[in-house]
Amino acid sequence: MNTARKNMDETISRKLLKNMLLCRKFEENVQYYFSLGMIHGTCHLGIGEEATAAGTCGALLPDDDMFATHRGHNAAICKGIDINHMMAEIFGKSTGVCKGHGGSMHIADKDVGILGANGIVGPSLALACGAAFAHKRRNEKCVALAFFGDGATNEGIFHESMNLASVWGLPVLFICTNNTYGMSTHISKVMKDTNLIDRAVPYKMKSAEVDGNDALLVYNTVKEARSYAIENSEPVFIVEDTYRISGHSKSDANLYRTKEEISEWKKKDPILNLEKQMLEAGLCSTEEIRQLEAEAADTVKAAVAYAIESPYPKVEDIYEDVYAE
Amino acid sequence: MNTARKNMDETISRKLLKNMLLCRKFEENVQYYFSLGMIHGTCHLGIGEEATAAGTCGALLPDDDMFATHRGHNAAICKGIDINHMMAEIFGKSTGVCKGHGGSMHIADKDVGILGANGIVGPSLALACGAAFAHKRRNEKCVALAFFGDGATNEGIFHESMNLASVWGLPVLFICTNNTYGMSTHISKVMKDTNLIDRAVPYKMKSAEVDGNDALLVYNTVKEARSYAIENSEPVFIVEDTYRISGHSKSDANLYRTKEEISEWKKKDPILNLEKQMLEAGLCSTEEIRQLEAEAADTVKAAVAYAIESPYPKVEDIYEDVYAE
Amino acid sequence: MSTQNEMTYAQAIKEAMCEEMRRDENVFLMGEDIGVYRGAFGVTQDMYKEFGTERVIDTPISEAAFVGCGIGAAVEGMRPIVEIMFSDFMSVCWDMILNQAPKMHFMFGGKVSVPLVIRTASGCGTGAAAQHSQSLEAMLCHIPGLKVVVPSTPFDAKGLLKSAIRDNNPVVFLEQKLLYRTKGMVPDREYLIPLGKADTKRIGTDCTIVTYGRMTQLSLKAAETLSNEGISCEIIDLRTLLPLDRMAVLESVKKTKHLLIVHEAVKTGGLGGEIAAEVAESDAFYYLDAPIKRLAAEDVPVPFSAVLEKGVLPDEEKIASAVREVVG
Amino acid sequence: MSTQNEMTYAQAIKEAMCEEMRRDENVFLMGEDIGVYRGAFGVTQDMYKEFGTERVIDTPISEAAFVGCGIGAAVEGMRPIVEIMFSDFMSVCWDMILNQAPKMHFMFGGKVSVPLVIRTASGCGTGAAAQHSQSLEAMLCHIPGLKVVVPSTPFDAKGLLKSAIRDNNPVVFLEQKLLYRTKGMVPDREYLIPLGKADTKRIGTDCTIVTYGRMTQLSLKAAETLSNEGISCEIIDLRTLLPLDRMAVLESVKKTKHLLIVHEAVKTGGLGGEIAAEVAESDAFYYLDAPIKRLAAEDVPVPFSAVLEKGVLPDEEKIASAVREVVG
Ligand SMILES: Cc1ncc(C[n+]2csc(CCOP(=O)(O)OP(=O)(O)O)c2C)c(N)n1
Ligand SMILES: Cc1ncc(C[n+]2csc(CCOP(=O)(O)OP(=O)(O)O)c2C)c(N)n1
Ligand SMILES: [Mg+2]
Ligand SMILES: [Mg+2]
Repeated sequence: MNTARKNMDETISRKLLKNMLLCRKFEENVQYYFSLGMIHGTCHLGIGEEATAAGTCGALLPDDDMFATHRGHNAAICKGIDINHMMAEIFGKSTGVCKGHGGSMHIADKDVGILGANGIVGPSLALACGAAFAHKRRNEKCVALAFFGDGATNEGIFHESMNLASVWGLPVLFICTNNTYGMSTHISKVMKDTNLIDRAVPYKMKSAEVDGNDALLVYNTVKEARSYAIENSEPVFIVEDTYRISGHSKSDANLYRTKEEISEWKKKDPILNLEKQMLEAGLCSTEEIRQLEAEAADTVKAAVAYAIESPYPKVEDIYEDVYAE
Repeated sequence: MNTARKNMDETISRKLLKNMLLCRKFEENVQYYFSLGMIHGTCHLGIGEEATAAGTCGALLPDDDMFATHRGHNAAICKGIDINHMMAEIFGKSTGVCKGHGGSMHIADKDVGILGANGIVGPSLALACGAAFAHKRRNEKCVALAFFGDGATNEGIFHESMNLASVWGLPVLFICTNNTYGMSTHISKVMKDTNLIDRAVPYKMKSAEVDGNDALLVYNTVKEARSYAIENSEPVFIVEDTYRISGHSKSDANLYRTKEEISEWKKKDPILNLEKQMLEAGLCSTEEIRQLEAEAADTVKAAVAYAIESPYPKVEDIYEDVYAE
Repeated sequence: MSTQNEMTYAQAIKEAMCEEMRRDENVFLMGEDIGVYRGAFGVTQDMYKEFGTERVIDTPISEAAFVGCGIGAAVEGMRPIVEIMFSDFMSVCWDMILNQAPKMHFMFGGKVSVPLVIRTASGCGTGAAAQHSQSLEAMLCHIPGLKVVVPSTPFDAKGLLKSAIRDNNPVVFLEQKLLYRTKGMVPDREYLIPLGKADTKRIGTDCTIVTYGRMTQLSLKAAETLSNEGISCEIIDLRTLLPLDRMAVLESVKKTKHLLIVHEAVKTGGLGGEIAAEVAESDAFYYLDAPIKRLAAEDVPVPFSAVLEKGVLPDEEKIASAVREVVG
Repeated sequence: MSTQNEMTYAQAIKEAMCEEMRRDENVFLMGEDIGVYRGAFGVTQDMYKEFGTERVIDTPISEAAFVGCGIGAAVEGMRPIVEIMFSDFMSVCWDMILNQAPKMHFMFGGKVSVPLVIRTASGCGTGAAAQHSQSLEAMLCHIPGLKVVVPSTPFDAKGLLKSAIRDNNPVVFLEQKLLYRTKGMVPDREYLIPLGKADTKRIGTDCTIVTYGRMTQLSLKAAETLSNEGISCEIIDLRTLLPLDRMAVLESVKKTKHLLIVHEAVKTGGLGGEIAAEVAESDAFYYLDAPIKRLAAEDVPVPFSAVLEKGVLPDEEKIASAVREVVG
């Protein structure tokens, strides 16, 4: 771990930082426009969890498939989605990546290996097994990756998918974003053994647990797991420990946790974390960081403008995408 | 284990033997009348697995609840069902325990704590959680017990129920009848870690594995587990290793296993096993055993006669039991 | 003299639960984030304070296990109310709803009963897209052994839920998301509304509108508009969808000779078919002066974008024009 | 000149799969005990010998995972055929069938498609009782994005399954247990039957019977009996239930002026309602000389006892008397 920091790669760390800044700005804007009533529906923000997305997706190649959760903005951004079209989607516009059909909870773009965020807790694991199955069958050197939360590990589909991937030797990366809450429910209320990594035991699956607020560490862990999965044609289970600073969704009044807990975690902000590491390693200056922040803000501003200017989809076209040709 | 044998209790071992003989005779008769076309549908026999039913249910008290699987005849018999009415059920008669509505796969009798065999692989675990929840809430000193097979441990509901019972501290006995096959599929084809007991690890659940062809051993293990579950208000997971001599069901052509494998296991017949133990311990004579066998045969013969003589249910009454009052 | 209180649909549901929990200690509540979080729609606010976390129980995200647990507890004599956060998530515990709860009483020859209520939030209009907006009642109504209830007002919600809790069968109670914040008068005194009885929410002579849930409210508004045009609508709010109050529908149709069915679920395979068939099969058929009409959501997954979502759903205006078409 | 072979419904299904697997290496088969066991109904006999266990794959008993795996593989360009042993077990993977497979193409703006076939054995009459005998097609037909097929002959089974495998959408292919061993002629040459087209299995003038699956065969027999009585039945075999071939139904009804709908699923909430509604909503309504009639299973869980099971199901005689009632 410390070696990872010592040998900090400038290109990588810069990429991770850029992506995290983009995530943060993106979600802050979504939150803002949501509060103005300009965004419809609900949305699940991952503020505070950016390192899990940036580190994890940063270690993937374009041909790798990624399946995200309801809290999937960050993962999509870090897997390389066009953020103009993603913002347009969240605004419900016809230029959205999903033509306005999906919204915040269903961001997908097959062209960059984003096979969809999911409104249902759990299925991402099974879907990733299938994508990995196809890769394996075609001898493609890539993986399928499934994000899911700590809460999701209590669903039956978690167990079935872990078992299937292990017994069939599917190159899947199972990434558990452990923010210790499923909505308001703390992990200790819903499992006796909160050591999530134990959940890989019955499947004899390789596993690892990392500080999910350390983007580089996440990156290195996932990169290694990716190689392992491809070389051995085997799944890997990774627990990334992090914290959700934002509320669960719009219905969250934060009644289940203390302000202190939130501020404690704010101190461990993954963006500040990486910035500090980069500064210490002399990989960038405070000025450069301000510069990167400004760029991220500009990019997102442009995306918002694009989204706002885009037209709404037309009801007359609604039947076009119900069935494929 | 050896102590169990040394201190063999005469009453207990006699009860277990009687029950196993009853099971065997019962199922042989079902098989026979099925082959004559006098029994409709399909049925799943547990010939060779009698010790798991006798030992397990033998350790329960009348107020304990038992949830069985598709292969549930033996469990029902050993939990104390009236075999006349059970046989009548299998013959589809109005005098059947379920009035002919359920048949072989849905034997139930609440009066003796049999809360139903299940045609679906898996749900017994969750239903047992609920019954145990009720017992716990009412401070009743009893358990709920769920039978399920090795194959069933791959279903999501296995995981969800194990988790729920462990985190809520429900006095459930989870009994995995491990006959190493789910229909034709050997356990090694469907899980990487065939050591089923490992499946209790992520739930920090107390567990045990026993020779499921040794009725007394099963009995003692379950008895101890029962006390533990009640005293600690905790579930216990028990793997009972055994073998299904009979085919899976009528559609089974036994193409997936060798005759040799079957004969190897026939040598470990749980009934012969216990008889030998009892003879060695001087708890009974060969004559007495013949006597018990004859009694079992007579009892089953009477049940068949009762079933055959009983009238069929009437279609006109079919709506009576769709809804409860 | 009995007094009335104004309260929301959500409050009425909560009151029903609280009253029944006070009355019968076998009643308890299980579901995801129903304690301190108050449930995703705030329905169970503060209930854990009165009844404790032993009777208002936050569950793991394991719908199949906790619904199954509810069934097992019901079989053992308790009266669980299980909340499934969104009705779309019935999909992950469908076996419990299709194969377990509703079949036990019958399969086991009447000896076992399953007094279980499954409460769940149904319907669209909240911009939650295809996996959080469905109206799945038609699937439930195809399951003998189950009862299915959809209230359209706070008054109905309270009276129906109390009956559902006392019923000895599994009841799926579909709450209408967009009605949670709507208000209505609810009596102080205890009352029950029997399951299986429709309610005529408006008496009229020219066209029968058979509907339920939120669409009842929209139909009532449309009926006002239409009455200014001289068209008098009778509105039958089914309230219980299974068992269906066939007679209420047939009698109204015989009177008005015209039938519009309105629901929020997609049209194909929806409950509208069942209702139309009941009429087309009966002697009410001879009274019909025009073809029956169904107004329902377009046959597409619920789209996210507000314009699309609104576009695929029935609304007041579409109801009014559908009536005009039927009577025209 | 093309020749014909006599084969069973099960063999025809197998042939369809084998031909498509030879033609397209992306096609593969997954399910429980479909290899050496041959499947619970013997359909996949010996397929693993030709295609190997890499393409005829025995799965763990984890329907949700392997159906989900099929969806994921389909999204990645393969064409999985997934077998669910009994259609009742769709309940344990219902989320995949309701919320995942059919919604992805739409939710993701058309960029992703799911060329997946789910084959499953449906229907009763085998004495397998309430959890192994259901006909659940109506639930599936309420899911936009899905296609639903039920063949009634070996010829149809083969041609429809081949089309289903080539279709770029999720298709649920409901095989009729009691037809597996029935025989029919199947051409040697390759052929496809388009999804979405009904087939008139018998031409007649007095009464239209709209049906599908096994009930088509019983209806044909009933029609013979009735023709001796001078009643001429037209039999529309829907073949594809979603999308429904509305026009075929309406045209026939306009001609015969009488409609009987027959299905094996329980009546309430069944597809009969949808068909009746389509007619009662259309101009065919004006042609009807009598109320529509639905003949379906009684609204009870499928009972075990042979007398009860037979008693609750439609049969040849019940179909004949239902027709007499409609035309009488
Ligand atoms: C099957 C299902 N059950 C419940 C929900 C409602 N729900 C959405 S997110 C969520 C919490 C998920 O917790 P976790 O998996 O830890 O992910 P996190 O939200 O913390 O990122 C719940 C209960 C759902 N979407 N799907
Ligand atoms: C959900 C579900 N999937 C599949 C089946 C079909 N089926 C019935 S028994 C069985 C094998 C079960 O194996 P196991 O759990 O080991 O029990 P055993 O039959 O060996 O006693 C299968 C696949 C079913 N009944 N339910
Ligand atoms: Mg979480
Ligand atoms: Mg087994």
